[in-house]
Amino acid sequence: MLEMTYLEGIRNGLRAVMQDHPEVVLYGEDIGRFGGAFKMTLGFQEEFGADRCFDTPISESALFGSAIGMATQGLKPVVELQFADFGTNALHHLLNNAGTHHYRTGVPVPMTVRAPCGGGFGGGPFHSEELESVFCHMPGIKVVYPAFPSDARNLIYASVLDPNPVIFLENKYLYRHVKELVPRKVEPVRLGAARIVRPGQEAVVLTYGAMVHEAVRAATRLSGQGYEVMVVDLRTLKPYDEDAVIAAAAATNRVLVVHEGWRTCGFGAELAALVAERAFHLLDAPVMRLTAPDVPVPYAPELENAYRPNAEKIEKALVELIEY
Amino acid sequence: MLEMTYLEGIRNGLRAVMQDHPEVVLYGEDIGRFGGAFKMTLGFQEEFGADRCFDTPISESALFGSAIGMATQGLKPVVELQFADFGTNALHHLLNNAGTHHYRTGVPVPMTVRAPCGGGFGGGPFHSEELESVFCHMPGIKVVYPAFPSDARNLIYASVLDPNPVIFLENKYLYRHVKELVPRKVEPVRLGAARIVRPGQEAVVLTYGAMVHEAVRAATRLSGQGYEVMVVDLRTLKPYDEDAVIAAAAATNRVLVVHEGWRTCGFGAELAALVAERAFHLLDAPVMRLTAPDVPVPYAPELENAYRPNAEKIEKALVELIEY
Amino acid sequence: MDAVTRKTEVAAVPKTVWTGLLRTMLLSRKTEERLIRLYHQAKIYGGVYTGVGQEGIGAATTSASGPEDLFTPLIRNMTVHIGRGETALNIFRQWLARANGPTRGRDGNVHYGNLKHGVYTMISHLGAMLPVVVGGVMAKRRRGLDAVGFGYIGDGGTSTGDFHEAVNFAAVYNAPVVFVIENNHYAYSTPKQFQYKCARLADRAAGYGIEGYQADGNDAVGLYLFCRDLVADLRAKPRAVLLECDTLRMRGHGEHDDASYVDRELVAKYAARDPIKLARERLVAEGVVTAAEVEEIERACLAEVDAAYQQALKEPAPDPATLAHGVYADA
Amino acid sequence: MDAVTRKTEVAAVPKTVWTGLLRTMLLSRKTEERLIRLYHQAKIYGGVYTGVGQEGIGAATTSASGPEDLFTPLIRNMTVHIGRGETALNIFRQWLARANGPTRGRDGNVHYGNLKHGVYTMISHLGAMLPVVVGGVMAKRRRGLDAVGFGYIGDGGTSTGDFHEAVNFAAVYNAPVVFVIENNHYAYSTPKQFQYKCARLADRAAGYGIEGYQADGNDAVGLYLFCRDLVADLRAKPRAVLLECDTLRMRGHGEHDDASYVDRELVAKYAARDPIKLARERLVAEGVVTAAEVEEIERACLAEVDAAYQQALKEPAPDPATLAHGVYADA
Ligand SMILES: Cc1ncc(C[n+]2csc(CCOP(=O)(O)OP(=O)(O)O)c2C)c(N)n1
Ligand SMILES: Cc1ncc(C[n+]2csc(CCOP(=O)(O)OP(=O)(O)O)c2C)c(N)n1
Ligand SMILES: [Mg+2]
Ligand SMILES: [Mg+2]
Repeated sequence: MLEMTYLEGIRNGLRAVMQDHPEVVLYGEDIGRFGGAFKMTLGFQEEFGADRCFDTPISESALFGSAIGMATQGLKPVVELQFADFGTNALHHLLNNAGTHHYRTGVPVPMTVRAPCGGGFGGGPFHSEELESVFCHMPGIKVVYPAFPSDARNLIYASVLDPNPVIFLENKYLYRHVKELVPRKVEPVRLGAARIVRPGQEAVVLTYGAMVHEAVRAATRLSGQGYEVMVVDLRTLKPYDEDAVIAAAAATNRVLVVHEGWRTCGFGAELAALVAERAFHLLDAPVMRLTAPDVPVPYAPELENAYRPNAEKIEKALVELIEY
Repeated sequence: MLEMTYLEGIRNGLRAVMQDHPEVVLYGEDIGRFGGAFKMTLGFQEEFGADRCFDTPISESALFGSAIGMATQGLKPVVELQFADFGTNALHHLLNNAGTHHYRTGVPVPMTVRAPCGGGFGGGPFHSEELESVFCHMPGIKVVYPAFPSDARNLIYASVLDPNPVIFLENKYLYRHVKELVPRKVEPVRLGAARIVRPGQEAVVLTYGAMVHEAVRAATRLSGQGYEVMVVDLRTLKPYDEDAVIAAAAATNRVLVVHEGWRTCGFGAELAALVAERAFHLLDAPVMRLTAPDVPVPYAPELENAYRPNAEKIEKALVELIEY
Repeated sequence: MDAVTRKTEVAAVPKTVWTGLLRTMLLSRKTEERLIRLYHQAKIYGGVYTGVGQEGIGAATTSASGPEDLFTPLIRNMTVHIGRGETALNIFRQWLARANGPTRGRDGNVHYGNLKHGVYTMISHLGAMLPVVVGGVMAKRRRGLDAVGFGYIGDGGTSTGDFHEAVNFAAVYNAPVVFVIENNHYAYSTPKQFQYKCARLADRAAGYGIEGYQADGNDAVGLYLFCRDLVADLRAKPRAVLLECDTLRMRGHGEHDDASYVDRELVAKYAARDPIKLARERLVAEGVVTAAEVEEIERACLAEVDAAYQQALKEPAPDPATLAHGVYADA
Repeated sequence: MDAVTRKTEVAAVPKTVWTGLLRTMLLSRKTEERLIRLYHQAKIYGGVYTGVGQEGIGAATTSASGPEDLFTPLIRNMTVHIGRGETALNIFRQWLARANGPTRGRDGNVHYGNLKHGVYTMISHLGAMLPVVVGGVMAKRRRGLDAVGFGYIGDGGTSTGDFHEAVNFAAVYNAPVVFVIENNHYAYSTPKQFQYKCARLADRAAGYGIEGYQADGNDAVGLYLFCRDLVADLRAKPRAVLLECDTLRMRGHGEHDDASYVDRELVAKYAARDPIKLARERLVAEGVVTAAEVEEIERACLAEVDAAYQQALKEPAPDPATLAHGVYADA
């Protein structure tokens, strides 16, 4: 076992998939010699050559578009967005071309977009966005969002090899804030499987990304008060593990959905809608959503703390839900 | 009263707001002399001059970005997307700049983006998209989506004058398929108010755009079978009329959400989640969603008919809901 | 170096190149003429968009291409599909939205391709196919394949951010891609002076540090000779280039559009320089084909169109039960 | 016409222009030096990004501007803010995320502006502010106001689609906007040869049918003289132009970055040509200001920085209860 941060987990998985599969190439802004804004690919250019890990102009459209071209000609490109926020410059490639290509032509597009996202560190409105709901709305795209170093490692490996376009969301706050002992070798995983991070029967928190850790913290505190709360980490958001969601609702009868992105049309709405439709008869209380408000991500810590869900807010919501 | 199609309703409202407000300018691809791909602005360049209605290069980023510039310097720009689908080329301007500008700087951005959307006419995957959920996820943006000529007329007028960025969604199928007698003069309306299009107590269909008409058709048929179904037209999707949604749920205890866009993270998920949270105790059945599947909008009529919700499918879903 | 026609070289080219060039243009013209008729008989679902008058560009570029080359054609480029081996039958299957057509009815009209021929299936978003061909060529070359790319774009499409990013990207990596600008003077109804202010779009090249050429897009023979040499040069010394081809769209933007906004003098001028007419006259005059041979090709094209349409008509439409099949590729 | 320095003209310029130019650069430098210190003392939340070494460009362009002109500065452009009237106090309020700062703590660091000064608040997406200044200028001119726009962009930012669309858009409508390319040789860590292949970014101009100029961005005096004339010309004959200014970023991309990837010789070369040093020496040499006067300005700037920081420190942070206020403007 090796101790790894979340960032190291991803780096380790990326390096492994590059070692095992010569058709994997990485590119993006500053990822070559510099190793990227977060130093994810530090040393990769030396190890794999500038042919397989290289810097690009600041051209998100060209990044996405060229990846479609590469993925349909025998490579497995992995594109790094410096921040997920810059993905909105060129969504048309993902929505219209990458996501529809197999459906239209029968030719798969095995490309991966790595997108560092989320807030909690003073990134302000343009370096903290959570865009999973937008990505998940696109047919033909898979969306992966790990919360733990081991999952991050295994899921990046699987994402790069998946024959479909995958948006791999990386929570920047977790990069250096989470550590875990991880087996030496990448383990095979399938995209689309949720995981029960913590068992419990009073209620379930359905969540992903940084909020998994906040939910666990909240659940741990509530445990002291005699409430056992289940925490489910979705891990893959598209396609997501509907059965695990329903099973969790069935086991707890009370569902709280938590994410750090915006409320209206957020991914939490999808989860809540699914529960409301498929688990209606199982519920003892309304499905609650705890999300960021519909407000640009503010910079000042006073405001961002108010903006972002955290363990305290989750605990409060859970108490309300359990006592409903 | 004048008889107007949906398209004529919008045109009439646009012309009125241009006549009444010299600071309103229109621009977009082919909207000048040619009058636009759908002939919405036919005659406008003659009437208002090439200064106030003009053609642009094919540059969606420049369209959105320049509109932000104009809107903050005393004009009220109205930008036409030739098809809503091309909005994904430049969402960063709407999400990051237009939508956050007032929050960050205190300076409002009274711009309107007109976006013809929706399918049902063989437009295929790139000319039929429904992107309301993506737009509604963005803080600081308003999203309007009329279903009737009179609403279209009044709402475009109000949207152009609203001090916030408004995405005005126009359903292409309705352009020439819906007619209505409309008062001679534009009526003042406020954005954000839903409307009960048809009363009923067995169930409610929450919907908007083209699906309002399909829902009314379904409800009319069910009326013959003794079921009275309410149909609510949201009209504004962001911010939407939460109270009207809850009131409708309270009045009927059975809710069906319908839209022609994709299911996962669609706007219907938001409506269902709201109902599940705020009207849980009022419900006699699960909140159901009837939407397009998560599939690129197919071209062949055989496929698109299977893809797109319609009166028959709504009727079937309502029967299931009512008999739950 | 400018794309001037080089008379003496014509005879030195294998005859099959010229007959192929003529066939590509003629089969395209006959197919599109049939589609136009079908549109006006309300037998096509949705719109009809053709490349009538612009056939020379796709025909010349594909004639000059090699087996590993990649193409991103747009709505005026039926000759790219045909030049790379697409059959009239598959084209009618596409336009009639048949279950066994290139997109199986999932997309319509011009939105088809065939990667076995190196031809991508366009999305509508203008400019968006250009980085795709750049990436495709980069990938093939990394795999040791001698690929050159051809990315087609209209005068209007050059105003998109994607055009800029793709050309710059290719320039930086010396990806051998020919960005073929088909300057037909209009983007839908918008004349070129509302699209750009420079005199020649080829002048964009300098700003990317690449070569820019202007050519007569209606002179398919001259354009072929030019492209043949250019492509050989790109294989020897990989790099991106811009090639602006002058032409005119001889129909409306689509068949729903009467194009009454187009300058009539311009239409007359280009009608007199129809690419098929020009090539035919020149090749007959140079003695590489006879008039009778060309007529025979024309007859064969028409027969292929007839047969293809009749056959496609008989074939099944997609089964609604397959609506959601294959959104994802199986992992 | 090239942006050559024109010695004889210096004396003819009102002295207040030169003292203003010096003050703008000095106040910016002193403010940024303080911010750098604060960053390394962990007294700034988030990153610190400065324009140290690039002060000449914003100072010269704003000195040459008029009251109705519009600006979209980026992260290297503190001199644009100061040149247009922003106070050190407001700048520290912004960096300390105070409730009464320009963005009231809702955004941080370089993301501020003041439309009363004609200065837009940048978003991070590179290139995205350029169409904004184009639209702003078009609007003001429609309202009869004599506005010229200044859109700033880095060498890296020129690779964005937005750069292209904005320049082309302005060119087509003859919107009088100066696209100021601050070519500091690097985009974050990426050297310019991975950003573009042309020799001079000013060569992009031809492809837009506009004029392109190259200037020494570290020679603020020469750049002022050039811009003064250019701006006068744009007012007389409105049109878009490209102005590429050569310079070097003298710190890391941000203070977290040691910039060890930057060529040391380049750093030495530009260190010797520090814009403040050059302007100071030149203006003293030409006799328009005395060394003592410059020292006085410098002292005043430092005092302003001290006072501003102390004052901002005392001011309140935003109230969390206001988190959701003003997402929408009231209808
Ligand atoms: C990004 C984008 N915006 C708008 C459109 C709508 N549109 C389709 S064709 C067209 C005109 C294209 O003109 P041009 O590029 O000159 O090609 P041509 O039709 O003349 O061959 C427009 C505006 C589009 N397809 N893509
Ligand atoms: C569209 C976009 N992509 C990526 C980034 C991330 N990013 C921020 S600054 C920067 C480098 C900018 O380089 P340049 O334009 O040369 O400006 P400089 O920092 O040198 O002044 C990058 C890649 C961004 N801000 N916007
Ligand atoms: Mg054209
Ligand atoms: Mg730079």
